[in-house]
Amino acid sequence: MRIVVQEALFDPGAELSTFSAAVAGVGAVVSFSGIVRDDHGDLDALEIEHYAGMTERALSEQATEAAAHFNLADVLVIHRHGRLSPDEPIMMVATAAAHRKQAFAGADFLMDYLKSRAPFWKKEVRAGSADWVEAKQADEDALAEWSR
Amino acid sequence: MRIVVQEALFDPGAELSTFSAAVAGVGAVVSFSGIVRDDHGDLDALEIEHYAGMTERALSEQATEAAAHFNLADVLVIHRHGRLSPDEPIMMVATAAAHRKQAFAGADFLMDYLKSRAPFWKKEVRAGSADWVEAKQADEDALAEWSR
Amino acid sequence: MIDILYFAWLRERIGIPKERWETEAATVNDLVAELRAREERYALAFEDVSSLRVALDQELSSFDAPLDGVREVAFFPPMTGG
Amino acid sequence: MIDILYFAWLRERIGIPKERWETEAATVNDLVAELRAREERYALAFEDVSSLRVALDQELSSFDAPLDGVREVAFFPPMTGG
Repeated sequence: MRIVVQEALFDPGAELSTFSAAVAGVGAVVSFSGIVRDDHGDLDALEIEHYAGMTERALSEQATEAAAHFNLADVLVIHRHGRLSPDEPIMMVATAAAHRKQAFAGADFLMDYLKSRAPFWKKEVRAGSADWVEAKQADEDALAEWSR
Repeated sequence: MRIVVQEALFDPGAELSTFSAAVAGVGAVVSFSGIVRDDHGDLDALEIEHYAGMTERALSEQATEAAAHFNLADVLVIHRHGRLSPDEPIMMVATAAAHRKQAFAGADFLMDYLKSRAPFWKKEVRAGSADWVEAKQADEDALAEWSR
Repeated sequence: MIDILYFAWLRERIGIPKERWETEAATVNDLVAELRAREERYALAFEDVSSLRVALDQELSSFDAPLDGVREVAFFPPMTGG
Repeated sequence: MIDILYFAWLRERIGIPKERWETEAATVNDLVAELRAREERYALAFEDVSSLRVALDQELSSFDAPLDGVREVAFFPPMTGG
């Protein structure tokens, strides 16, 4: 299991290669990567604040829980903080499991967790404005689905 | 959209990098890659037969349908045929969408389709035996879930 | 004349991947009945069509589908891709 | 003495990321009441606690949780990671 919280840029493809090589023979690997969107062509940067003391521990706990629950052979979580430019990767999750449905569900669940429970806050910086991104009810609902 | 049916080995990480670069700014990218499993340590090779005339066209149709249904900005499908060794990648699917749930659902659906409807047949070659892999009812059921 | 293709264990049981066949069969089921009557290996291969799938001109179809204008019929076991 | 941490717009409104605070508050809600009473900027920042989250010693918690033995309290808006 590898949990990384960093400012530096990373390459999701290269990370997937490393992750896959380490779990060779496991059968199914699912990855998710999120990219900084600039829907209106006016975004200067995305600033991500995090709770340094809590982040890695909270992510590790959640990844461990997900691994047990979904029978994952391995989990990778990378999440950036600091100042990001449009089109840069923000974060990625990768899961490996014997069966594809487990790998899919594990990655999907970890994303729902990251959206609503990992201590990160995003601010969109544009010319003349800087706005904190508001949490979405849909993300809360998505997470609640897993406990149904 | 890129649909590839090939004998040659490929690198899922490198393919993810290429795919992600082409959809920069789309927001969410999900990939699935399947690896040749050797659960009992006695597999010499996995032989994959396919229906050459039908495969690429069937995959393209399905990818187009999935793209429309799940609002995917782009789809990648790579599937190998011929003789594969344990731990080699068999196939991969990648999807890009504005929202993560769409990217997850699109990739999950395409995998269910590939398992039960794409014209590939697997044979496991071991010392002294060669057995066609039997289709699983669970795979049929998984595909049926999407039409509920 | 139609082309008939066989895949996976069906190809191995029949012993050839492809053949041309002169037929007046109206449906896939009629064609299967013709093939069964040809030789023991066909009779065995097509013993249980519920374990087989069929594609007409490279589109998945069903055993009661008509063969009007069809040029290529493929028989195979359930697919195991992915 | 406890450490109190603020993140995102809460940090900006209060104007500092962290402070030490002497308190006898029994619960998070009691602590919030103390902070509100301090200054206008705290009163405004904590106006609607339903829009806030709290972590005690780096574990997500609730506003009615006791503060016994807690050394670090963090207040922040709903998270927006991923």
